Amino acid sequence: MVDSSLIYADIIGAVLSMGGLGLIFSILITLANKKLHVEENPQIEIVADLLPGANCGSCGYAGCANFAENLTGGKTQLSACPVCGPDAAEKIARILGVEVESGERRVAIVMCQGGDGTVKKKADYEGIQSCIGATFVGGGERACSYGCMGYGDCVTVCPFDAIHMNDKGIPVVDRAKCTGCGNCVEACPRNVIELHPLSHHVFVLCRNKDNGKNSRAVCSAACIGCKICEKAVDGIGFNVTDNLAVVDHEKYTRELVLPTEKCPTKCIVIVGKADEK
Amino acid sequence: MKLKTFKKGVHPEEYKFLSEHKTLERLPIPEEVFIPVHQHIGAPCRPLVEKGQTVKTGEIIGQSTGFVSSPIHATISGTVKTIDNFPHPLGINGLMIHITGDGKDEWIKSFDETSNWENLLTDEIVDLVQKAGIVGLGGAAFPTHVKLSPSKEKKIDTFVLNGCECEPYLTADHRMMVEQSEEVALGTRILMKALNVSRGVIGVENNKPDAIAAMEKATSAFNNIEVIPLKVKYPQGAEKMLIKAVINRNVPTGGLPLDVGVVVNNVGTAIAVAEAVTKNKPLIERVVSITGDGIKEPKNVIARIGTPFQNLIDFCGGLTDNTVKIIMGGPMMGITQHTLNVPVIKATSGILCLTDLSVIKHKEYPCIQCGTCIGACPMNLLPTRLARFAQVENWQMAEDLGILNCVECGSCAFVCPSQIPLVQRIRIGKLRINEMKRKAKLATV
Amino acid sequence: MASKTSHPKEFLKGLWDENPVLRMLLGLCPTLAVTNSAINGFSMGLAVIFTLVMSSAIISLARNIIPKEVRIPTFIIVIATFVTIADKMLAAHVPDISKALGPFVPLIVVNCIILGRQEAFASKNPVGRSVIDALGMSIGFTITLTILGSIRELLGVGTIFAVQIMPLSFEPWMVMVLQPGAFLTLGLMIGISNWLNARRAK
Amino acid sequence: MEDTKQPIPNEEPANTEKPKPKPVGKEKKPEPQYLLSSSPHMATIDRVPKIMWTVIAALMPAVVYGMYNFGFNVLLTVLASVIAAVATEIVINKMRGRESSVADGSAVLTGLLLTMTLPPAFPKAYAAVGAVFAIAIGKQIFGGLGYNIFNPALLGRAFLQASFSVKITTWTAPVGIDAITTATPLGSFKFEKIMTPYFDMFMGKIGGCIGETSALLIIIGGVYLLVKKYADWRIPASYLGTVFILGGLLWIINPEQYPDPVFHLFSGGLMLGAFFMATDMVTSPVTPKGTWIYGFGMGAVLIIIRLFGGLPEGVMYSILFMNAFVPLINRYTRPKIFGELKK
Amino acid sequence: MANLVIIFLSAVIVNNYVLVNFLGICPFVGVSKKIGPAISMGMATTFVMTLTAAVAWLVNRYILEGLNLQFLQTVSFILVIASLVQLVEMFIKKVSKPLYDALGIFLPLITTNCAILGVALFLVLKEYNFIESIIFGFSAGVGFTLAIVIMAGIREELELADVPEYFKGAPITMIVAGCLALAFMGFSGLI
Repeated sequence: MVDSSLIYADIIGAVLSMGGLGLIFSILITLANKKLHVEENPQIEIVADLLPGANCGSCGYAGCANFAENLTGGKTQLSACPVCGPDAAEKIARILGVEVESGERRVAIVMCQGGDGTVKKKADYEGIQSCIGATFVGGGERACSYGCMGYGDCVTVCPFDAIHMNDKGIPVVDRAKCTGCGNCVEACPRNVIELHPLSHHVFVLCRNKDNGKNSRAVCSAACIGCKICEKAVDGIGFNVTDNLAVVDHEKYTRELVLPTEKCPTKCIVIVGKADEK
Repeated sequence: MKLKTFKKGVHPEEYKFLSEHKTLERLPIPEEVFIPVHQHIGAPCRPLVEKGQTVKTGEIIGQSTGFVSSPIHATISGTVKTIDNFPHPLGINGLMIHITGDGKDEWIKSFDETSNWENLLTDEIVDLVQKAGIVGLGGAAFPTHVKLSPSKEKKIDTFVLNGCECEPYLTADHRMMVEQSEEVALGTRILMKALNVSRGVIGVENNKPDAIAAMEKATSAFNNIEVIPLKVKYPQGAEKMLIKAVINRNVPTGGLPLDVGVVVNNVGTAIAVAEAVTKNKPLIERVVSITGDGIKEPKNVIARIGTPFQNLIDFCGGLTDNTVKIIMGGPMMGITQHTLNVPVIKATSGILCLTDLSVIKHKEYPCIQCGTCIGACPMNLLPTRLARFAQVENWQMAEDLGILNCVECGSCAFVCPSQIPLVQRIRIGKLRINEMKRKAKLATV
Repeated sequence: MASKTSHPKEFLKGLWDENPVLRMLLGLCPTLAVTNSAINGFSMGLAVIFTLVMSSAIISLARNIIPKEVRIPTFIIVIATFVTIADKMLAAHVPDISKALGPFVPLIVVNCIILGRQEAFASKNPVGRSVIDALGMSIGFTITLTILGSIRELLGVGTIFAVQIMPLSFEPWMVMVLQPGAFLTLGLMIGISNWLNARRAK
Repeated sequence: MEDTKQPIPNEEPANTEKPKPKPVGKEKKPEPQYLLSSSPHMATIDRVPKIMWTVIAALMPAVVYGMYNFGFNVLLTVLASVIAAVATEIVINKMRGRESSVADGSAVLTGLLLTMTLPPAFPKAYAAVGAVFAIAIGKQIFGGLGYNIFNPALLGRAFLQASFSVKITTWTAPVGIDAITTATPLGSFKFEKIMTPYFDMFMGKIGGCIGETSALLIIIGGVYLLVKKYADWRIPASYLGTVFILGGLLWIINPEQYPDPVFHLFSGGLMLGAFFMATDMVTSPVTPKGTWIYGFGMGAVLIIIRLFGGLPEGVMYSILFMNAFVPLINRYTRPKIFGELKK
Repeated sequence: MANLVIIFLSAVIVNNYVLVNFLGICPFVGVSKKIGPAISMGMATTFVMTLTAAVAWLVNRYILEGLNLQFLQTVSFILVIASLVQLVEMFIKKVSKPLYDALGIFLPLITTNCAILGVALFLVLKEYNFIESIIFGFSAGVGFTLAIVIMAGIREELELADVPEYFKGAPITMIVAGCLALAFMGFSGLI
């Protein structure tokens, strides 16, 4: 071992050299930080943290972080994100200093009941098992040219696992899980899926605009345009146009049971009444 | 001499022997016709008739609603029974004018030969073509008058007549060239005049020697029209490939034949043009090849537009029991039908009936990167990659690799040893990308 | 130590849920480099335990006096100091192992586990919690490295901690103690841990 | 191509109907249901299993010669490896809940190719270990046939080489030659500067791996594949061409130190590698330009390893090395789209 | 000259920084998802490595060896590197926004990364002179770039593959790296 004075010299040298190095660089960095500083909005990160983070893309941006950037930049509205819960929306709004637009939660509704055994099968289909793929090939196996094709594109696109095929090959929405992001609406090539506020309960689950004879020929659950529902409610809230009954959710306020029972093909259905309570 | 052709492509078994020697036969006037208002590329027609109205053969019953559109005519005389949705061969259902015939086939007027077509002005010819409702009869059904009205900046110097008929099985164009070579030559000359070009080229694949001979004979008097035999290869009938094959010009990506000074038309179109200009006769009938191993007697028939497929099939002795697939068009690009109630439309070049013996059973294997599809793609694309990127929904990469240039000729899926539905996947990709582009455009406006 | 019992989760998370190697994919360089035998992996782990616990304690103590702008350089210097101490200690007491670990002991300085814990935990939490967190993380790291080292040593040499396990007739798979063996074994371990995790979640 | 008409069992319910001509509109009888599918409606007869089994058939002359050359023992090695490969494939298919993919022949091919690169006296158990590695890590972990990046058989071989480097370089002499162990022509050149007669190398009366000794039989099998278009001719052409030219250049510079290019071509596993390993469809580039780059790269790496490296042979490493570049090659050699204008 | 070529080849292929020396694994796994960022990362790393090699050599020779303080290598190197990189980052951010977007955002990732410190420690271990040190730093960066770009190419390809769910991401990356390491073993003994 070396004698103690050398050790002290070592220690002093170490302290001095390290201290010197540290001092020089910290001065340099402090200077540089002042001179070269580029302003960035710290809000972006905070907002991105509050967003759902599902990156579903229904806001129209490339994921939540990108949306946050545009939101903070004032290029878009918070309402563009249909997934955001009220808590997060409020927090973000407070950060950004804008008002929250309160809207009722909307969920997806599949406007077709023409599953296997209900709708006629017109042909065999061979190829990619997706609705969009089948649109190129005569619309797949089901004879109805308006209704669900049953290959489940809506199921695959749902980022929240809120839509599933039932045993008849018709997608069913889990109203508790659905956030109303609208991905399934986009994905459906037949536009069978619609977004509706939770307060809407009565739906005509059919899209067939053919006349009664033709719609009956392809599907036993089709709206045949018989106008019984229209008469049952005295024309308030139910309208038959283009051989298809349409509910006017604004006007229709009567007891729900009436038209649903009268409909000869049972295509007027109460949806989600039970699970709301 | 080495025959001209384009690069890559495939050569499927032809099966033309089934009907190539069957002379054209005229189908009896059908009892009823279903005339779709939308048979062409562009805007659909607006019906001009009402339910219960009587019409005569050749009467305009649907008016075009835009420049890229084409009128439709009654193809039999009788009464309009209804205007409603019926099964359409191109899609699922479509609006059609349903006419029940009176059996008389009364024409709206007599059509005299106007022998002095050479005195007509260009615009007058184009006008006659438009009024006659002529569209490309090769299969794409692009309104012909649009092709004949190029913008002034485009200098057109060559007219190419498409006599390739590269699709297997189909023989309609072949029979027309053999039996109606004079009309084809006349139509070619009219079209050349309409376009004001001095050079005409007729491309015919080498597997139709009788057609080549007939066309050479019919055009021998005109030394500005040349018949070029081509090596048999699919898809030589695609415009871009044909232009490459006959005059060795490359149509730019996303461009049209006009961009290289060329207009291409099909032989059937030429005949229709000849009849429209010289006899003032609208397009109410076309030649259809009814072929395939599922039909008892394959034939080439002249059928009125709107005739249900069932009538044509019956005329050819009906289907065999094991027929499983009905295709409108050829086996490479044709569209399968789920019913025989669909009508013949202007684009129906053939009805192909296949039995379970000739329908391939698809068993999809994983892609083994063999690159065969790349060796087959006439557009020099990478089909396997395009399909895969479309499958994993990586639209950006798919577009970067040129998915929108795909002509959907089916060469890739034809050669694929893994039997991957490449064309269908690419179509989905194209559809989605175009949708997104449209949306992006709307968003920026 | 009183806080340890009050926060057992803080300690346990490092062993599995936030295992630095298998789940957070941190500190992969030493993980791969030194696990050609069980003892090397274990020693590396010990060095990391020492460094992480000590620096977490110091940084947690000083967390309120370090300016935000220079926190990373400060962290690094603190860490580097302890790493140097650990390095010299290893060299003094177990020179063979120190040689085998080579420059990977000084490289602990830039091990993301350590800096990551300072940034994410120690600079925001009181000393007790920080130390427990550091212990959990570094022990998780040590266990993983020891297992990885054992697997590679077993197949590559036939021993674990230099104790012959495989029958002598077993011809060792040399590749396991070479570089490819490190990558492959770690890849399979992460994959299997993913699988176990998914099963546990069910 | 008339085989497109070959009878294929059909399960379509359409046959049960009698599609008799009937007037339009009458709906009483159920209508026949036709098949809807996307175009094209024709296809060639080549299928993946057919390609795989053809490659196996093309390998057979070399395999049989290996047995003749090195004795019956070789057959057992082949069996051990093939059975291990197939068993691994089955087990992994089961584990992933996938349909069994044994019938496509790719596992058999991998097992077979692996054995062909092993020395005749290589222990069977280790051959099986190599086969398990080849299938599990070389292929299935990437998702199975078509997705692997590296040639599975060669990866298995590389694993064995790294693990049992002594056993894998112990060569036994062909049957009928009076010696127990021997060296490969490459080995004897590299370490002892002894040349082996060309005729022996061409016919295969030399030491070496089971399947690599007879250049003649490999060329026969390889040319068959090229003719059937199951292998891209550009790959062996560019690979062998690069080796010949680079080897030749170095030979011209210093004939004392470097062997002549013909020796390069017929020695070692080059022929086997060029015709059967490098041409593996899955792990070679798909673009024509890419295959040239790929072949050139392999040739260059091979010459570097053979002449400057520590190992006598580098075919395996040259192919594996270039396999890693294939995604990049594919990406940067996209052919120009028809009508695409020059930028 | 031949000496420098050997240093280069050795660092790039034979003793590849990532695949043989296990340095810079974290960015190798983290930034190899796409080719574009991988190339940027490689270039940024090469830049920083070359710079580090030069500075570390100077610090080692004139401060540490001069004062006989070699035991402070680790501390001083990391201090120097961290500060340097931060300066460079600030500089790039100010001077060129595109360059910052392409390279600059990777710089903080690189700082606290064993790849850089590894270069400094290695060049002291191997007793390179100044020029050799710079070449070594540069070649190590090239080797890193080679490995990460190959890996990015493969991983982009694997995006399309049917990799078992539990092996997606890091596990398959490790396994591919293992295969790459196997392939690179062919070069052993080259130098």
